[in-house]
Amino acid sequence: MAIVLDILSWAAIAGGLFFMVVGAIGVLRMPDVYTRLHAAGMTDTMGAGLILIGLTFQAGPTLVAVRLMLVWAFLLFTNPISTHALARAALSGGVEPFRVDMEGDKP
Amino acid sequence: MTAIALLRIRNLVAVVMLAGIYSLLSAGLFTVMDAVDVAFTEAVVGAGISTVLMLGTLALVGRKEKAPDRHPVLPLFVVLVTGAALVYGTLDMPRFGDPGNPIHHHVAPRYLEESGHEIGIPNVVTSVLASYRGYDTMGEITVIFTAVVGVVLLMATRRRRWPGEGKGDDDGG
Amino acid sequence: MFVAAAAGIILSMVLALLRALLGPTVYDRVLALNMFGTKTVLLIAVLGFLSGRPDFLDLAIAYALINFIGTIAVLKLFEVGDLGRASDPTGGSA
Amino acid sequence: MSVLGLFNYWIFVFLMMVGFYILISRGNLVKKIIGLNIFQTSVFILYISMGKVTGGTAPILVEGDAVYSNPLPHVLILTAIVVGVATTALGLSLVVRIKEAYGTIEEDEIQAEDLRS
Amino acid sequence: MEDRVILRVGAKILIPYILLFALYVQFHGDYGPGGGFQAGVIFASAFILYALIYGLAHARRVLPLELATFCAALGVVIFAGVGIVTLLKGGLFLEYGVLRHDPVHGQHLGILLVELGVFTTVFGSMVAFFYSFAGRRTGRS
Amino acid sequence: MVRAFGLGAMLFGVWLLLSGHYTPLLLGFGVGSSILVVMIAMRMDVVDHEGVPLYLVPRVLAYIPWLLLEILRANISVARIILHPALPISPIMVHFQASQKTDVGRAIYANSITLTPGTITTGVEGSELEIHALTWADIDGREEDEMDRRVTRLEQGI
Amino acid sequence: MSAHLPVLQVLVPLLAAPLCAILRNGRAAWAVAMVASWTSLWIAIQLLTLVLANGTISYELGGWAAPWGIEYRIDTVNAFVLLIVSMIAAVVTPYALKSIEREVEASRVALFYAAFMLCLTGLLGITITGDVFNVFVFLEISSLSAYALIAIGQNRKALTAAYQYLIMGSVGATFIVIGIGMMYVMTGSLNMADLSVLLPQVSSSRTIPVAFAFLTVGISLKLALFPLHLWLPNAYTYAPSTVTVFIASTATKVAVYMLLRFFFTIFGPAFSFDVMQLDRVLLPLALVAIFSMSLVAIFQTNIKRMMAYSSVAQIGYMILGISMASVTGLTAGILHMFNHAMMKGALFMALGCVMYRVGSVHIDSMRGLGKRMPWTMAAFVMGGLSLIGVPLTVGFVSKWYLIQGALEKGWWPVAALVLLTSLMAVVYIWRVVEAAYFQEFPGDDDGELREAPLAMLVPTWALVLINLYFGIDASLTAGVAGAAARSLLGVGP
Amino acid sequence: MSPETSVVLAFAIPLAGAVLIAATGSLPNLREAVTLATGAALLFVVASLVPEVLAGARPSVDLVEWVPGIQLRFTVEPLGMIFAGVAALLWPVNSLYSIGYMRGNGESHQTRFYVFFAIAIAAAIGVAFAGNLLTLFVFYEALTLSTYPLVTHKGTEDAKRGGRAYLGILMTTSIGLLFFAIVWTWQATGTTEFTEGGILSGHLEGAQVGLLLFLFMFGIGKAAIMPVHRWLPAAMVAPTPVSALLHAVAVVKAGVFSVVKVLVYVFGFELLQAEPSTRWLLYAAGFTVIAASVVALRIALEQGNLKRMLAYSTISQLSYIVLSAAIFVPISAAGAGLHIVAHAFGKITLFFAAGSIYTAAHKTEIGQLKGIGRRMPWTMGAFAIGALSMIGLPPAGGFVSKWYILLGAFEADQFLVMGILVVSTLLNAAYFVPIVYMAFFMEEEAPIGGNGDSRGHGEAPLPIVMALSATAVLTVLLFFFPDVPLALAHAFTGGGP
Ligand code: NA
Ligand code: NA
Repeated sequence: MAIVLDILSWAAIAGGLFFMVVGAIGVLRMPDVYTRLHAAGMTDTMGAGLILIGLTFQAGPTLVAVRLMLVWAFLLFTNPISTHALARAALSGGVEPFRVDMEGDKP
Repeated sequence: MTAIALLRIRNLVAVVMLAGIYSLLSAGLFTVMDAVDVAFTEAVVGAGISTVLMLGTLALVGRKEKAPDRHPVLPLFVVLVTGAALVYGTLDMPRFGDPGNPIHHHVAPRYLEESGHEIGIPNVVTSVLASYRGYDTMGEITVIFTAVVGVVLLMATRRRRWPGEGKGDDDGG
Repeated sequence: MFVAAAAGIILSMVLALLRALLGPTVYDRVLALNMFGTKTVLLIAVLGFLSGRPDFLDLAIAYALINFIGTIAVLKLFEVGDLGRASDPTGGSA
Repeated sequence: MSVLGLFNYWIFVFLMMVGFYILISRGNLVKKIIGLNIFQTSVFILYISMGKVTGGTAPILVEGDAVYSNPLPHVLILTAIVVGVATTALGLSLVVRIKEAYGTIEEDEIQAEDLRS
Repeated sequence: MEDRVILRVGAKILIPYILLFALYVQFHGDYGPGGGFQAGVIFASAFILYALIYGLAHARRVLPLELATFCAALGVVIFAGVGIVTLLKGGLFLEYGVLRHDPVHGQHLGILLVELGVFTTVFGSMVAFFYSFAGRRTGRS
Repeated sequence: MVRAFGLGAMLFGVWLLLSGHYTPLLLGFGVGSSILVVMIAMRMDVVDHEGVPLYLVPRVLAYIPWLLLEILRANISVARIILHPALPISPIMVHFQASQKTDVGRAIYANSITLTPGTITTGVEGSELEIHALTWADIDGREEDEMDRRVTRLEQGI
Repeated sequence: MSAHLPVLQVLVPLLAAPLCAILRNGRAAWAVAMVASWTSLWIAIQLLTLVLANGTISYELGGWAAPWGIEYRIDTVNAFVLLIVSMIAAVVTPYALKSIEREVEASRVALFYAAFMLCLTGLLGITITGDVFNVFVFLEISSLSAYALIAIGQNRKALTAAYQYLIMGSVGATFIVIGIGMMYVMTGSLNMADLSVLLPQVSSSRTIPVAFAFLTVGISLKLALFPLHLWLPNAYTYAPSTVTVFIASTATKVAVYMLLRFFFTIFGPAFSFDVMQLDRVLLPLALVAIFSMSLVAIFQTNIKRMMAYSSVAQIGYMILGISMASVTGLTAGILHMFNHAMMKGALFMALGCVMYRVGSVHIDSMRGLGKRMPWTMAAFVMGGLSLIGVPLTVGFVSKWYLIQGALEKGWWPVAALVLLTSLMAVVYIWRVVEAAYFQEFPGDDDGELREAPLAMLVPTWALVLINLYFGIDASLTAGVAGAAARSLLGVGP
Repeated sequence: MSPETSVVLAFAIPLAGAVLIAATGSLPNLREAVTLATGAALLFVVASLVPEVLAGARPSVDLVEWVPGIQLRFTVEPLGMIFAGVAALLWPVNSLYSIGYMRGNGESHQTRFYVFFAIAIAAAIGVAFAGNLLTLFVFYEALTLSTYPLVTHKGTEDAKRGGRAYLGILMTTSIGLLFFAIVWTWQATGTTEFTEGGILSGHLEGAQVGLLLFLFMFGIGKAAIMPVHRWLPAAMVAPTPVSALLHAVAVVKAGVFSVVKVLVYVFGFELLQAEPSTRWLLYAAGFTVIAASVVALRIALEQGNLKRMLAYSTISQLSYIVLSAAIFVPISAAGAGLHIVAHAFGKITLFFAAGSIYTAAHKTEIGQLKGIGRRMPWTMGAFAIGALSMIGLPPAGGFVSKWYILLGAFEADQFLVMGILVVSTLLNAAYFVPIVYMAFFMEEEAPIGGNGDSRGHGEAPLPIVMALSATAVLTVLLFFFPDVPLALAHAFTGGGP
């Protein structure tokens, strides 16, 4: 049972790390702030989430686990708010969204 | 790296944010070096309040730094001398993490060994902070209170024209 | 294994830092700062396990909190130019 | 080994000096305060590194035998951090007032303004 | 101006928990990291968030600047007051042991009270700082 | 008043989760802290249907697993884009009509959209959402419609 | 309660500060400050008496024995400095009432007194403590309040002056923290008495000299020791009159005290002077400060600024005394701390009176004041005579010991330079005297310009009389200073 | 009344007078009555001390312990008694004169004048009775400062310039040199007490003695040894009563008094004679005597400013005193003591006369004095007596003192000094005699246009005439009855009368 938990835990952490690093790469690769926000979102949601879940498995059924979940809950709650605020601020700050072509105006 | 970047970047908001990152980094270092209380404080202060206050200032004073137009030779010299002195001074300092370091043998053992039954709480930092050196802490909140008095003295007044604006003002009049 | 996790987090922190340094707009820096904060939270969590004292997660919560408020403050500054005015017209203005 | 044990000190000294350099070489009043912050923070790290014991843990007592890092530097630096933020707040409020009075926060422009008036 | 529903709703839900977290940090400083200082800052940060999103005028209606500076002063009085009580009870200044018959209980009580003083001052100070900076018009509106 | 009690109870619950020290003294502090926070919250005027949407709690709990799954899927797809050597993106801004009636509902919907990588709510004007998407594919409407429906249902308790 | 006098010395003004802030009424806050400063003076007198009678007093804060807890440790040296500081505070507070009403907006007066009390708290705290880190904490209380007090001056230059002071002061404080840290890491202790025992065991290391250097530079920044004085002239010039009086008379004295404490008690004269050869650094700096700053003072047209430069020169005298590292030299240095506090206090108070009525302290504004404000200008002249070192004033006593100390060492040119700079003081004081007494009042001769209010004149003259009293009968001050010097050097009783 | 009480009273009376004068400032008559009464009281107290001192008493009073080991102390010895006696005797006379002069010329700030005058007298008494170097220095400086407002009394640009030079030179020398010398003395010997036979012997030797002597002699700028004499002509801007105070009553007398006192009680003649490095003093003083006389003569020949000429005469006469003390034998030192008195009486008469001429005729230049003796017989008669005393001819007091100086020089085989005395006497005669001749025997010149009121003036106001007659009488009396001052002078040099 412990081994199963360990494997699960490491798998989750590895997955989290994957998303985190990919998100970070995305933040570097993306062309403008709006597209970078999408990549950054990965870090906060899946990256952080999986790592925290992995750690929760390590902690077992203790208050530490509860706290780890609270951290994630907090991240999930605040991430969209700050992402939204950032995008909003960038738009009102006059940063033009990057376009691949000029015809992309209609839905 | 962050620190050096701070030298170069002239957008002050960026500088403030990088300073915030520097603060977070140092808080991380504090955690690594077992100073969780310090890390906690550095996080809420360095990355938190300081950053917010700096941003509040920038909102009032503008966000761009003028390009430096001087050749900072003297400051560089001062800094190099100071740094060299410090490095020289560290040569005979106890090695990092060395348990034989005098500071671990003179005053601290009492805190670690006795505070458990003298004070009765597990967090030794709190014991030292609030009891053994509680007086320092009283001084510390007095410092904060002093800053409040100062800031309110300076900021809680309406803007006014200065006697010096636009005419001679050498007399302090 | 925790070491590997910590290393991975630090790697992505470095990447975020790179973005913070590159900019080019302040919004990119804010984004990087925010990301950096999240990673610090995780790093602290991992470090807690690494040092065998995972009960210090309060620290992580505090970081996350400060990170959030800091980000909001920066954006507020850029959007309104003043920290004291309400973002919401229904909230009245200072 | 002997030099390696000092290496971390040198890093902090270097950081300290970067902060100090910003403080004394820059003419922008806000940037000076930021430099001061970095200078002080680096000093704090140096202190904390003094208190670290290899293999030690945070000085919050747990059951059983454990090696703890020295709590005293932590206490001192807690105080110093608070003092630092107090100084920062006061310094920034001065900067704001200077901006209002002079219309600039660049040292040389303020001096020019003082000379002119 | 656009409707900031996301921020407003988010902040409304979040603020009580931030306040609670601050008090948790305050009262668990004996057992883990934290204490009056950190708690004070976090408690204040809830008000700062409130002011950021609802505007300073709102925040000052909830907690006027005068009250914040009063808190900053009060904390010092609380801390020093504990010291004076220990003097009156025949101990040295801040010798908490004399507060109770059992010195360890006395220490406990003393630390609790002075941490309260720290909390009060720090909370009041941080709010006062923020108000002072945010409340000053730029003059370029 | 019910909301105040509800908020107090939830706060105390969080306290219990965080504390780990269940002595009378600390429990007392917990109760006191919860009451204090409720009082401040009332003074701040945040104890209303938006701040303390008690009625939504159980439904949100039911909504979350679905949302997490969505998030996972979106993450994978964005990761694919990032790791693709050509970085195949075609960013676009679109406007959506949200079907929710309340601000809380719209906020949940907008945040859900943002939480799933590939789309970000950049603005809310009345019931119209402005959304930035990473690619055309992210905004083809299937997930978003599904999400819209679920949130509206959640909001209305259907 | 007398057993608790040491802690009450600091506690009284410390509690007065929040009280002032809470009261929000200028007059009420002033009353609180009055009670606090005079109580504090009373305590300082009691403490000095006790120390002279029974020797060193130790007070363990929190009941924890040193070095585990923080200890207050009062000997002749700091008891004397406590007296200087609280005496000036007790005289300044009544003076402040009118002066501050004129120079500070009514809404800020209560907070002004809070800051003033905090500054006093900080200075007393630095002086009384026996713990090096506690020094830093109280140093910051005094510094932060001083920055704020200076910044509320009426001229916008007060702001830049305060900012400059803040930056240099903070650098100084950080250097002090670095120095303390290095001492701590080598010994594990923060207690002064403990350090003085432990440091000699490690003083051959490379760390301790560096710690010594950082502490010296850091304190010198606070002290405005030439060439680290750049913050001082503007700060003194543009601060409100009351603040200038208080800070000029006390802050630098406390910084000198810190130097004394670190050089002589903690590191010990043997290390400071034989190993570090401190005298070789201090002596030239002191001489250059005395000479160049006296010269600069001559060419000032703003009299407050003139007095500020004079202060930098006078600090040089104190440092000169210290650099002799002899009983006579130290006596001169310590005695001049007291004497300079009294004379500069009187001078700046007189200038404050001028500021109150005329609104300026430019030399042109002093014209004809000898007739218009006879008591004020007479006080200025008396203070000036003391500054010059005319007999029957305290200034003369200082010079007496200083020159004697120099001759003991065989430093003939030094003695000659001290005398030469006294003459430079004649020149700058006489510029004011001539303006006040031999030039016509420039304004309309409608007699509106009157003598300063009694509430300001009485404290001013109180200091003038102290100048005279301790110039005529210096046996008390010189006796205490001599005892302090001997205790620092560890010779005799 | 014990002698100690008298000592304290002598110092306190003028101070109390200053306070009373200030208090009665608005009532000129009362104010001046107070001045005169104070002067009389002082004279009485000081006179009461003379017999005691002659009888060998040395009353000593400790005022206060200044710093541990040093007292501010008054000790009365014969030389101090002489100086105090001169000051106490001449102050009431001078006050009388001042009343006439100040009112006659309608001077402003008269209260300030009388107040500072009284303070200056207190300071002079302090100098006279000083028991140690420090006390001497204290009152020496007090004298400088209290006379500064008197010198600059007129408040004009000229007065300010004069005052600046006065203060500048006196403070520079006293702080820069004298103070240094005192600290050095204390540091070397551990005492500053004036002691018979000196205190330095055995503590200093060789060139050090010469150097210390240099510091003392030029540090005491009031003795006006060239080249530190310049303050004296500069101070001529002051009103005449002040000049009288400077030249006769207090200031320069305090200078030479201090010089003699330092030579006798600090160095001691034995040490001075034994050390060749002290010889320079003789030459410096001799040079000053001759040089100042030559300058005075030139002023007389150019018919320049009368007071200016008198100032150079003073410089020359002061150096007589220094010169005679610098012979380092008791009898010449006694001559020096006596010459302090003689010069005081003579010079005050001369200045009174000059002021009298200014008050009555508004004349200041020597060339304007032709025939004035016929209009102002009392004034010019007194002037003639003063001139005789300066030259050193009978029946004036100057003859007696010069005689003793000559005796001393003879005893010590100082032919150089004798030569200087002879030459300077001739020079003195050469510039005084023509003035007296002009005044009495030449015809008055017609007034130059516009100077209307020079015609028809008569004698000066009565108080002035009374005062200058009194001093002239004193000058003559000193010739016939030199006993008391002579006895004191002998007493201080250790020899019998
Ligand atoms: Na998203
Ligand atoms: Na999405």
